[in-house]
Amino acid sequence: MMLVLTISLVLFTCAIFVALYRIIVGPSMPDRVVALDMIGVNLISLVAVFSIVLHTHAYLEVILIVGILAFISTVGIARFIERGEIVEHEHDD
Amino acid sequence: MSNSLVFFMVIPIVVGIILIFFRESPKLQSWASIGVVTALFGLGLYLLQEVRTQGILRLDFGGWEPPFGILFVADTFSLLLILTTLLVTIICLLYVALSPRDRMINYYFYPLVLFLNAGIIGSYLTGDIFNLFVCFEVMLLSSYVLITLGGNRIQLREAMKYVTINIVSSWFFLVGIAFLYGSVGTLNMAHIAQRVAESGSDPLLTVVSIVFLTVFSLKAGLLLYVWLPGSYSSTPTVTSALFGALLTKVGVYALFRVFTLIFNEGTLLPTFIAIMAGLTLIGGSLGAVAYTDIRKIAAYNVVIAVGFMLAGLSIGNTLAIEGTIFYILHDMFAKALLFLLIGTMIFLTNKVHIHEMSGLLKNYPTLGWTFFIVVLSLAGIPPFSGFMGKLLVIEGALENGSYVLLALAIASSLAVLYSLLRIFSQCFWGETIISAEEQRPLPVMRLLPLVVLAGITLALGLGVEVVAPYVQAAASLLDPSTYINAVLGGT
Amino acid sequence: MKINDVILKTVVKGVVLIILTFSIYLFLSGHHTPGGGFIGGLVMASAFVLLFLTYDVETVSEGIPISFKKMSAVGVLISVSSATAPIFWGEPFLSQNFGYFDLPIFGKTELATVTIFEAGIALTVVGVVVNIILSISEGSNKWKA
Amino acid sequence: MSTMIEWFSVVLILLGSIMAVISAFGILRLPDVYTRSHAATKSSTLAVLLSLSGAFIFFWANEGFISVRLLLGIIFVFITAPVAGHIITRAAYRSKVKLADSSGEDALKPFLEKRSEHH
Amino acid sequence: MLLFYILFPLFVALGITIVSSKIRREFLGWIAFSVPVVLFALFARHIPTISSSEAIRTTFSWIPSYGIDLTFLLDGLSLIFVLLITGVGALVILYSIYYLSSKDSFAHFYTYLLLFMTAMLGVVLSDNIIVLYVFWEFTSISSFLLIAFWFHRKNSRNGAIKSLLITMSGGFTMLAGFLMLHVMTDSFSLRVILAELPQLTDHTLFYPAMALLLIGAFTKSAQFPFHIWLPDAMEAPTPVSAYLHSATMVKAGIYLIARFTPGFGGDVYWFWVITCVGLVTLFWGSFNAVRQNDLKALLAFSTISQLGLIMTLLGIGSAGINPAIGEAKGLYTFALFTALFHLVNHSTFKGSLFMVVGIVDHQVGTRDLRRLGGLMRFLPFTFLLAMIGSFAMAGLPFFNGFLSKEMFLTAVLSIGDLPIYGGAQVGWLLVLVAWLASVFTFVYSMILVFRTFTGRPIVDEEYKVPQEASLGMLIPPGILGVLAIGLFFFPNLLSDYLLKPAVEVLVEDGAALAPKIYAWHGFNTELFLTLGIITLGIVAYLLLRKWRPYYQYIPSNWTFNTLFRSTLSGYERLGERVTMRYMNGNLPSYFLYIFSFFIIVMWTTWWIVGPINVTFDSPSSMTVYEGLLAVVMAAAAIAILFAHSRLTAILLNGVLGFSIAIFFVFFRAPDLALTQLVIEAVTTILFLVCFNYLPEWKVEKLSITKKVRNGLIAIAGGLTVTIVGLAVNNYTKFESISSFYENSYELAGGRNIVNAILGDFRAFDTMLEGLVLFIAGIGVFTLIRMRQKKGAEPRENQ
Amino acid sequence: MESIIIVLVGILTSVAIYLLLSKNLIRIILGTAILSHAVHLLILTMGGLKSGTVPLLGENAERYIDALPQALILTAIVISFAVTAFILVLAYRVYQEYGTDRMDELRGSNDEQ
Repeated sequence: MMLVLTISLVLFTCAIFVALYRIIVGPSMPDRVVALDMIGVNLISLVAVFSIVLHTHAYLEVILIVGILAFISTVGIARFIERGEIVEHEHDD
Repeated sequence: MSNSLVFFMVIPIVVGIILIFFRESPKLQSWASIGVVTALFGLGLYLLQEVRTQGILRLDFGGWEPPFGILFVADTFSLLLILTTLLVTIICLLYVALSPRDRMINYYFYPLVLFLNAGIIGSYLTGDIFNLFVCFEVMLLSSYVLITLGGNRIQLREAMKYVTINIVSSWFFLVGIAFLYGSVGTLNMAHIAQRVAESGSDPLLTVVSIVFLTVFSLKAGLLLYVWLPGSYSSTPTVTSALFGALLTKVGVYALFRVFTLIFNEGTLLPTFIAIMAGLTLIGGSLGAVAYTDIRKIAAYNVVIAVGFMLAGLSIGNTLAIEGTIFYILHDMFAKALLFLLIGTMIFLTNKVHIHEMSGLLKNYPTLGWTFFIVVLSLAGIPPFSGFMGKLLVIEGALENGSYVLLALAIASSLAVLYSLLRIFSQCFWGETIISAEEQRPLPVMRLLPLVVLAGITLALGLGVEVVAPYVQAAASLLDPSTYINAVLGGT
Repeated sequence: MKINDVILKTVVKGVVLIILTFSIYLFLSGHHTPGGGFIGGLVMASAFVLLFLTYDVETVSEGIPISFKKMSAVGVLISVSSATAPIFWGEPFLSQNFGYFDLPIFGKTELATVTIFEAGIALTVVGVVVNIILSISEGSNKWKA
Repeated sequence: MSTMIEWFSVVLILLGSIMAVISAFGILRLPDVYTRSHAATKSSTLAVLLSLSGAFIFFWANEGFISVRLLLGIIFVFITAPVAGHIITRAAYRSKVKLADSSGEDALKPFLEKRSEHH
Repeated sequence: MLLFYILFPLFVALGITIVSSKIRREFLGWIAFSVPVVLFALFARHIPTISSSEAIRTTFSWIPSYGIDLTFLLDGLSLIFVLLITGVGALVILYSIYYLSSKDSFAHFYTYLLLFMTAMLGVVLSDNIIVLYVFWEFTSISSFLLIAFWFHRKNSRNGAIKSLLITMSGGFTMLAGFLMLHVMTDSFSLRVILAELPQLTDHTLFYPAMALLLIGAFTKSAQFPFHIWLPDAMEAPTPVSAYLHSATMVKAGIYLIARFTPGFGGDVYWFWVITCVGLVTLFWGSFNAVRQNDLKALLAFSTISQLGLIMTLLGIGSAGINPAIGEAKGLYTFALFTALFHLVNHSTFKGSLFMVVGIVDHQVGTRDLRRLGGLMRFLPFTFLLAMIGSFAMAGLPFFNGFLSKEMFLTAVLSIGDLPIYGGAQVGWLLVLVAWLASVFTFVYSMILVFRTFTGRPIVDEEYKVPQEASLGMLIPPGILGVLAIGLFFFPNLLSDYLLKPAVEVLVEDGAALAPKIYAWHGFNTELFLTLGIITLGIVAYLLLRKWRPYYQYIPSNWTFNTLFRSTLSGYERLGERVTMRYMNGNLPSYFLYIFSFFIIVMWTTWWIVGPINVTFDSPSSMTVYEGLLAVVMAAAAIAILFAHSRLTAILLNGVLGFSIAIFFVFFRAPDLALTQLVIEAVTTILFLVCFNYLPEWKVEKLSITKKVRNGLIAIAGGLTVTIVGLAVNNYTKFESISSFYENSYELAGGRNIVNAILGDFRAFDTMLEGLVLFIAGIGVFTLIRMRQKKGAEPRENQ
Repeated sequence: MESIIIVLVGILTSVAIYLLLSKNLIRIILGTAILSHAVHLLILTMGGLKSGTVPLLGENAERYIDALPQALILTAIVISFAVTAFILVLAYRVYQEYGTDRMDELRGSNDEQ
């Protein structure tokens, strides 16, 4: 069982690496954001597996947090790419 | 166990926060803050007597025995510094309250000064090295905001440098704490001292102490004073006065505390400090004549003073330490006065360069004579407050045979004298160029804080005997066992 | 350019609710599991940030009429006063108490004064983080005008 | 019994990780941001769902511990991942990131142009 | 009682400042005048007591903690000085009432003058050397104010600053000397120090203390090469010059040396240094006086010269203290006695001469010799006074200067007979110098009186016809002139009552050994020398036009004046150049200094304290993914350096933050992981929000050398941290205190130890941290809200 | 593991110092951010990395990991966040006033008011 878990850990890590490659190489900004988002998602899985490996519940919060933050960051960066100004002061219309 | 120790920090914080809600009533803000600081000053006097009769006071927060909790420790040295800090603050606040209203008052000036005070006093009192870092940050954050307060674009530029350099110094501090914790496994300063002593001055700990030397040198402006002149000379009068009087002293205090209590063995560190103090004296003396901007001249005088104090530390015998304590107390008042005076001069003439002003003595005699007093006081000329400190430090240097430092100290006094006399002779003497119509009025109330400070520096010079017992008690810094016993010797 | 954000806006409403619940959970459970005032506050703040990202400042402030600056001030006040309170009954500054009580519904529950302290911290964190982001966005408007 | 379920959960996790690798492959190989985003959102979402469910089941089976947080996490990721993908792609389009040459024509473009004329 | 004497002028001065606006200005003068008169009378009352070699002492406590007490001692030596201070002071004040013009501020003038008087009295009466120093500096300050009395004149200001800088430097060195004495004897009391000093000649600090002390005295007494401040100080109003530079301030140095003679006197260096410096000053002063065209400058150099003379005498006389001197002791006591005698004489004639010059200046409007002449006709009384003064100065018979000059020559001649110091070889040279100096003295004295008062009157149209000065201005110099003559005829009166008690203070049995003064010694060497002086002097004066132009061949920029000026300007230039160079306002340079400092000091310390134990041993093992993560972090960090857009950089920074969060997960720190994640996200958002207002970054164009330099510093910095970190990691001598916190459930009711620490054990940190966050919030708010109003003056709202 | 992390800390520090030595405002700010990352890791390492279990009591462990550094880091993280927020805004205000983000153009001269 441990072996399988370790394999999946490694696989997730590989995925993260690939995403990292995307972040560094680009070429466009959205590419990077996509990759970042993917890192977030993979991280969630990674932490989940890790909790099993360590036999602890201590990291279950981390999972949700990563999810939340990945989402917020993605929204934020997307906004930035789209408009430059990410928090608007007045109504759009 | 004395809960009142924490009032020094809690009361300014609470009042500061409450004042945030009264942004629109500057009168209330000013008098409330002055009232609070004055009350704390009274408390400080009371505690000073307590310390005198009962020895070092301490307060374990949450009742956790050291070394596990955080605690405040008040010895005479820290209380003296606190009292001086409070007094200087009172006067600076009075200066603001009695001046025409400034826009920055509306931007939380008073709360920030109170927070600044809380941070400074916390640094003087805390007995925990990490808490020292946190108190530093309280002080620094307040100073970051204060330094930008005033709406002058130069302030922003200099603040940028000030903030980044301080971030780096805070980083060094954390690195130091990490190393220290990694090696001795504790954070309580007395406990650290005990363990460091046990380790028998391991080379590693000496190396770690260098990190702290870097940190506090940055904060105190010892050799690494590059951030100081620019930032101190760009801020509004009262901010410069507060900074010039109070901020570097916290670094000096930390150097004193750490290098008398914890890393007090061996000759290497005193040698380093001595070299750095010497270079600081030289650099400050060179800088003090390099500029025609009176604010810069004053700022480099701060540098010289720091060099002098640390020269005292590096000499390190009782006489020198006592002298340095005298000198620190003196310097806080005198520097506040100097910066207030310079700010007032700029306010009156709207000029900052010495060759643009002339003959102010005729227009504003009291201002001129107060300036003269501060010149003498800073140059260490009797009977003003700078004399006793200088005297004792020089004597300490003689006893120790530190002749180079002695010569530098004397030469730097001359540099102080010359650089400030240049201002006096150019700006206050000479033909009066401001005509009676152009002359800006200088109300008596505005001069009052200055005169009070001048009075203090004279009184401190003449009344050395009143302060002397406390200073002598404060010099027990040299015997760390008192401190360690007071902290770790049970409740 | 007008941007139609219907999908985002709709989803965010739900998501923010989840985040807020989660943040309160984090705050309350901090004493025994990871979490506590700071993290709870930060997560709550991030919920607000998400709101600001999706909607605009005015809409949000109409919906949540809170002055975040005052909120942070109140937060610090709460934490400092809860720290100071023990002084009045003769205990050292910052003494925290905790006890176990049998409450009607919850059964045996631990109540600790530290919760008040942490609540102050959480409020501070939320107030400050939101306040910073609001200040900046406000600044931009003035500048551009 | 519980070992069975445990093994089941572990297999779920393994599947998830394989999905993750597949999506990573997509990220690596697909030609433009739009297709990459497709790979990232769709299959990663699946990957995370699988692995989280695996973990959830594992804890349930192993310790009898029903983790609300994990459940919340699953729901959260499930809701947000597509939206995130959506807004990134839109941002990419609005900031005029080129489509891959192999994509054929840009179907949205004429429509948008028309609309902007309209305004 | 003495304390009150000393403080009396101070109180009156303060009173004058307070009431100055309400009282007529002349009246202020009379009030001030009353002070020295009263004091003179009070001190004079003590003459009988003192002349019987008793001393009057009072003590008040000031800073007993450091052994600094206000002990004052009136003995024979002090008495001469206090009488001079108060006596001449009275005359000067009287004179000044008539001298000052209506534009001058009487209140300031008399305040300064009385302050100065206090200071001088303090100097000569203090027994505690620190108190002495206090008053010593006080004289510098008050004279500074007096010299710059007309501070709207540039020359006055410069003169004042010059005198202050020189005397203060002397003062500071003297303080160091005093403190050395304290270290040696553990006492601040003069009497104790003087008593112990002769036994301490082997102490390492003995000669340093002596040297520093001498520097202090020489600067104050305008001895070569510190004399340069005195001519510039002549910018002061004439009464001030008359007071400060004839009778009081410059005599403070003399006093100090006389005072310390019993302590240091027996030493050979003391003897030669003072004697030689005195002689050089004597010669240099008189030599330069001749070339001056300004009457006051002439007097200034003559003062320098005369002070040199007194100094020489003190130097010679100091040999008398040496116990090995034996038989010859009387000879040297004679020199000391002469020094004191000439001191008094000099005060009389120089004081009167200054006042005379003041009258000329006041009545004619110029002091320039080239524009003066024939004033005898207009100012007959002044001429008379000038003649008395000058002849006394020149050492002509029937004036007191003659007596002391003769005795001086005797003393100088005796150097050759010196039994112990080996003066025989150079004795003749010293005599020659002294003799030449006397010739010059004669010449400038003649210039002073005859160039001014005889010859063709040069009265331009722009000058009014000069009139004789008012009586008030004539009386004070008149009194001094009468004294100058009176002392010639009755010198022993002075000697018995004042000089002998003073000598007794300096040398044991001094009073008994002191000579009786005779005007006529018979035809001895001294008389021939004097005759030579007069003859040669007259010839030289008559041929003045022939040889005086040769002065211009002395290069003018070789003087100490130039040295002083160039030192100051060099200091300013150096300061500017150095400071502007390294304080360039460029933040990266500042970081360069800081990190270089850190690295250098760290490595130096290593080098000194010896090796620290660095190994790569780690208590815990490493797993593959941890290793991978570390590689990821390193890669991301390095990639930031090469990022072409700021967004990439921020994302990479985000990667760093998230990776750290994962490390926190690996390293069993769930709370940290949570916080780090949220903070990282919020920070990234903050960056993005702010990026809207910041420009895209450009690729840095740095020269290769700078890149390499920065890179080296960066690598060295990282390396330093790594090495110390590794060493600390290996250092396991102490257990951490943290096992205590594992009881957190019992102690603080929390199972989460980290949270228990934050909320309970170290809640104070947490509280302050909240405050820090709060302040930052306020800061951001004010930064954005508070902006400079357009068009407002930069520093309007102070 | 510890030594690897310490080396990593060293690398981060080097990168940060290099960034601090550059002229661009944002680079400098990024430098400070990386510095704080580095020191957080360092503090954690100093307490020992995997010497026990997660510091939550009731995890039935023999030994818990040193919790004190974690608490310190938490404080440090929050403080560095506060400072970063402030300096970012400061940077943007500086840019707004001076129109440049290069520190060498923000030196200031002797004769300004």
